Amino acid sequence: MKPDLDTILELSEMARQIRRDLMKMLLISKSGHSGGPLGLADVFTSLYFHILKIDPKRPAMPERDYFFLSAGHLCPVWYATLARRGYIPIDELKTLRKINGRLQGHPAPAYTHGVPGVEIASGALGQGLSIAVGCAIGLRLDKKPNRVFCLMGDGELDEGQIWEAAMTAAHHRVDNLIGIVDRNYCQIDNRTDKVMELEPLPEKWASFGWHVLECDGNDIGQFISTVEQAKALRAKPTVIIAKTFMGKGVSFMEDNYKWHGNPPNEEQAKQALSELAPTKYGDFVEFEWEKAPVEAGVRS
Amino acid sequence: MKPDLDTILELSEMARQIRRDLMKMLLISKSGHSGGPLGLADVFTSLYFHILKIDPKRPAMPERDYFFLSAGHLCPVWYATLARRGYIPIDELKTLRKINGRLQGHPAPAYTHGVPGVEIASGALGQGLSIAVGCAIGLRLDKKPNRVFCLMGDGELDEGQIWEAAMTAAHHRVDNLIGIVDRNYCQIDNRTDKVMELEPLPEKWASFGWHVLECDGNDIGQFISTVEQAKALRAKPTVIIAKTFMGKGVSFMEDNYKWHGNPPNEEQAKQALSELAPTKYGDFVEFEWEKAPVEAGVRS
Amino acid sequence: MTKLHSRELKATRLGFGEMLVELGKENPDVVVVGGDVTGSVRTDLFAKEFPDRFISVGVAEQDMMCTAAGLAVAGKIPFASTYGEFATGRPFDQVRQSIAYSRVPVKICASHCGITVGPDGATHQSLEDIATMTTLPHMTVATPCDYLETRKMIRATLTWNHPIYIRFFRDNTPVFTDESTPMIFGKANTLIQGNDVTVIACGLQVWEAILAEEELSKDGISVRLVNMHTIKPIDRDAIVKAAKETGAIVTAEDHQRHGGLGGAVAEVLAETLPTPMEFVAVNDTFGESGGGAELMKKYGIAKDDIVRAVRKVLRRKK
Amino acid sequence: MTKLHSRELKATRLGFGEMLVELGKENPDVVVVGGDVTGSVRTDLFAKEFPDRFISVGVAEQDMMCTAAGLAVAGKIPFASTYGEFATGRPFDQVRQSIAYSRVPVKICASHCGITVGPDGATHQSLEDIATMTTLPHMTVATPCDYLETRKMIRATLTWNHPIYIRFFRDNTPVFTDESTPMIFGKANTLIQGNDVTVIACGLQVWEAILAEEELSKDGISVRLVNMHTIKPIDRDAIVKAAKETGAIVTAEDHQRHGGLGGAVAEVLAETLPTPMEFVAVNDTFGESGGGAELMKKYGIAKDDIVRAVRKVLRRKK
Ligand SMILES: Cc1ncc(C[n+]2csc(CCOP(=O)(O)OP(=O)(O)O)c2C)c(N)n1
Ligand SMILES: Cc1ncc(C[n+]2csc(CCOP(=O)(O)OP(=O)(O)O)c2C)c(N)n1
Ligand SMILES: [Mg+2]
Ligand SMILES: [Mg+2]
Repeated sequence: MKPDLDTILELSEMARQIRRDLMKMLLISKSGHSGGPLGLADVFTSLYFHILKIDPKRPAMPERDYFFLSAGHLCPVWYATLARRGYIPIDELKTLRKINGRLQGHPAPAYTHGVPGVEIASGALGQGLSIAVGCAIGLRLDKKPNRVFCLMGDGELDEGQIWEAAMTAAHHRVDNLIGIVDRNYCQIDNRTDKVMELEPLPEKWASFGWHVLECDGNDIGQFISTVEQAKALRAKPTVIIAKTFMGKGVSFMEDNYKWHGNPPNEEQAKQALSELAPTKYGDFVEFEWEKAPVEAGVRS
Repeated sequence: MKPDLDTILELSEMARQIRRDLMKMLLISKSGHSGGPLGLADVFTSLYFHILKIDPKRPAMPERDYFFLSAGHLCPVWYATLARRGYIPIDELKTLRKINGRLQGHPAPAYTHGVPGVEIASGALGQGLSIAVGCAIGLRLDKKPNRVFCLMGDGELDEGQIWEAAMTAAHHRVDNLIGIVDRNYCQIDNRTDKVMELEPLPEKWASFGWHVLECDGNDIGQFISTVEQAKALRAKPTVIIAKTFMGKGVSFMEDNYKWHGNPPNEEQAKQALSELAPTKYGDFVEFEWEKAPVEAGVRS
Repeated sequence: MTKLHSRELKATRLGFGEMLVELGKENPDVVVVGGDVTGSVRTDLFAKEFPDRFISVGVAEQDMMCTAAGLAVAGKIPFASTYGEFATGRPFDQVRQSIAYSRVPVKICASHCGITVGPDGATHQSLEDIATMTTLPHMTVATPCDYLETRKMIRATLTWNHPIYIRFFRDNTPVFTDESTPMIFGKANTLIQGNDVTVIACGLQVWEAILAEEELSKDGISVRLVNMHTIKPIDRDAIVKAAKETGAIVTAEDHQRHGGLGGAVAEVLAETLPTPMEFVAVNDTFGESGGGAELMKKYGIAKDDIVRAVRKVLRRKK
Repeated sequence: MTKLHSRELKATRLGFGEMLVELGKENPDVVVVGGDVTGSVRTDLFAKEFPDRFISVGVAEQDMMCTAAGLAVAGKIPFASTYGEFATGRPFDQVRQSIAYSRVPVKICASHCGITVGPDGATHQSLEDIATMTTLPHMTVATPCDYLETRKMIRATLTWNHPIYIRFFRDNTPVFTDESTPMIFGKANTLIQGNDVTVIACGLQVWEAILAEEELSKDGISVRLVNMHTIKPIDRDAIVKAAKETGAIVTAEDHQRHGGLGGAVAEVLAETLPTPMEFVAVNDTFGESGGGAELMKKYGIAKDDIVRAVRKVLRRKK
């Protein structure tokens, strides 16, 4: 059930635009995470432009799929996606991490001081899966068909609360829930096997009572078809271990944990944008240095 | 490397005495846990009278093995064992949970208001394994040969912190540590599979990077030889899943989760003691109703 | 004042458990998250009546708080209940982020609070929970003085659309309020009028204060008694009025001295009307095993301690 | 008073990281437990120098605190370090039971405290940690005012055989104390003498208070400035003396209003010498993303707020 090539190409272009947006947002904010968000552009594009049942005009639509970002620091890619999908003005991306803005450094819901599409705050790692499980149980109690998605970082799996939630989900046979692990093998201090070995990761999830699927999280077609597969599984919750590259799309950031938490400086942003070809969607801002160089003599 | 029959018989008698002590302590205190402690009398006897390298006269002996009771509510069996082993006066068992006493409802170390042999407080579940891992790493840094043991409840494994510690131990290849899980399939509210399913439990530990051994925790010979086996394992920490029966030795308490947290009343204690034959060690207290009935006519 | 005698002994936690069942019958969205201490906190009653709406998360308090938050996101009305320390300390960051900061109206209901939980000892004696919960923005913090007030509070949570922490107790204790005693969050109840000194108490110390007033009144000391059932938002007006009219304040609580009810009152007075105060509270120490009543005495939060504190503050009063 | 100018900008967290390396060289038992924020809290310096004595536990703060406690049981001298909320809130129950109650002298050292951590926003702005840690018996709670004081504090922990929490900050901030300024836990430093009013500040608000004093002195207001670097045990004598001699108190801190430094001072005064106070603190609200300096202003804990508070309390002073 891989989507057709046109769809994939269309989504890829959007993912590239989101990557461009990320570089610009982070250059403006001078603070925030580059690596994880770049790595997840394909996953977010797939979710928000293809998989999730949502309506940007009615973020609280009762029939919506619920999406929880447990690893809140990844929010720049969420904001860019929400903007591109119409939840918030594209122009607002300029306000990332700025005072009096809504694009908090870690996401907050609209009914506090955050943005529509965010159901609850995150940032302190490890809490999202429990929330997703609670939400999924609540929906099931009401016999609602909505699905719940929860995205976690791999480093985040060091938090014991994730495993508490994993047990709870399996115990209650929560099968309207799909967990996604951003398996980029990187966290802040180093690669995950240096900071805290997670392998054998599929076995961990399986022994905690989950269906386990693996896929390339930077391959939109594969990711989408894996989610389709997950939707068909019953009786247990399902986790998709989505292998991504931190910093995907920007050569000097790729697979490098040192880009976990830093924004590019101007030079780096230029380099990054030169590697991410412009798209039909257009950027949300044009910097001075992007303006076409005025050719000599044309000046009137 | 099963101990010889004489040793096992000797230890069994001590375990029975400890069970008798438990019933009397709890009858006096009118508060405290019967089920788990009864189930663990064989494990504690094996540890303190055969396995652990300790000296009751020098509880802080530098060469000692370190024992941590993560599930602090099980402490009545620890107190009875410490008393029988000479750490504290046997008579002190009367003071369980009494004000101004040292036998706190959940264990505290001697340097606060608790008893010798207790290295650190427990009671809030889930913390002990992390402590044991820290201790084991500390000992290894000093190139000391001491071993570290940590006893956990099975219900306690619901706490995510246990899995944080499990990961940390495996990551650091802590192989001077032996974890013991009291697998009695009971916790407070119900049997473990009703409150929170733990199976497949061996697979959980294995996937978290541990050697896994299983044994009958109410069979002293088997438990001791399993610990011997564990001691020989290298490169990873080892967990022993010791299957016990809650309330072991007292028919009406056996395998019944309702005895997790209650003391026997007088009638129940009488029944229990009638099922646990007196031993050569003698009880720490004789109740009025135990005194031999005065035969008619003998009264002078 | 004739009302303030003890009609019977009944546990606050029972008031919680029973009211939960009533609310469960009235509103199908009420759900309860349990952490393997169901019988103790009396959510067993709800679990029995509504097994499908009782969600067991095992011994996992972090998961408990966030599961409750998730249930609220899905439109449910979640109550999360365990012992005081495990409802507030163990999952502090979860309560902070997923409930308080997110403004998710989870009802955190904790039993076995205070030193009176007794024989379980210090690890189970929640003496810091008022401090930790009141420091969180958006949280309401309340503690009932008896079984009946507990019932009213639990009912009131249903329409209180804020994160809330309710702190109650294990033991059977005097029931001395009646059906007509008001219980409005944030509005202190003056139980006894008086002019010489005001005792501001909460939880089980309200009853101790009633006993203290009885004794002091025999010496002609006119004690005002305020039941400060809501510690956050605290009733500033009642505090300032009491300070103005009686000129001396004693606070009484089953909690650490720092950051609890006494601290909250001291903060209000310091910036409005500095007034001599004495604090009846656990004096920066952990508890120990023992009987609830004997611990109250040993740790200085019983009737006699209130009497002593009143006499002391009166000597300081200008 | 000439000393109190800013000689350079340097981060308190750097003082921590550098001193850890010094201590590590002096004492082979010093070990550090890290939770995947090593570069931020500057334990990277120690980790580089002593890789074997740096123990990574991953992103697992509960495990971190208990691992540190276990290391102490084995005779090591453990420092556990992460961000403020994750060092105090996330593992509150672990700090309570395995460190405070057990009296295990773990040194909990947190960076990125307060609202000044800035752009990360509310989830990362630890504004409740003074309240939560001071309510715990046996804990020492201290917060340095600059890079140099941090160094002294960290060194002093080595012989301080109690559980201790030290709270420091992300930003580069003025260094204005010097090598000779004393730092003894529990002993407040009076940085400026004065008679009209006392500002009791801690952490980064000490510098804000220095700026405030400069401004106020121009109006002939004689401000005493006390650096209350240790909030627990608090220097009661310094507080009472200040109240007696200046008759009005302003407290200033990068923390919630309830349960922090202000609360501790209010509690002392209420039972000794009731005195008008004003609280410069975050007013029971979560923070948001923004620059450290602009957030200090927006949330009312900057120089101007101290100036305003001083003027206000002087009007209230009799
Ligand atoms: C409870 C908690 N502890 C620590 C942090 C600091 N922190 C933010 S992101 C992160 C690393 C997470 O790694 P991963 O989930 O793999 O994210 P990635 O680096 O891949 O973006 C850490 C430790 C936090 N946000 N929350
Ligand atoms: C953090 C924490 N949460 C809850 C409790 C209450 N509690 C004490 S024992 C127990 C059940 C533990 O089950 P298990 O470890 O299997 O012990 P057993 O019932 O077999 O003795 C619970 C929930 C606690 N002590 N600590
Ligand atoms: Mg990662
Ligand atoms: Mg069990």
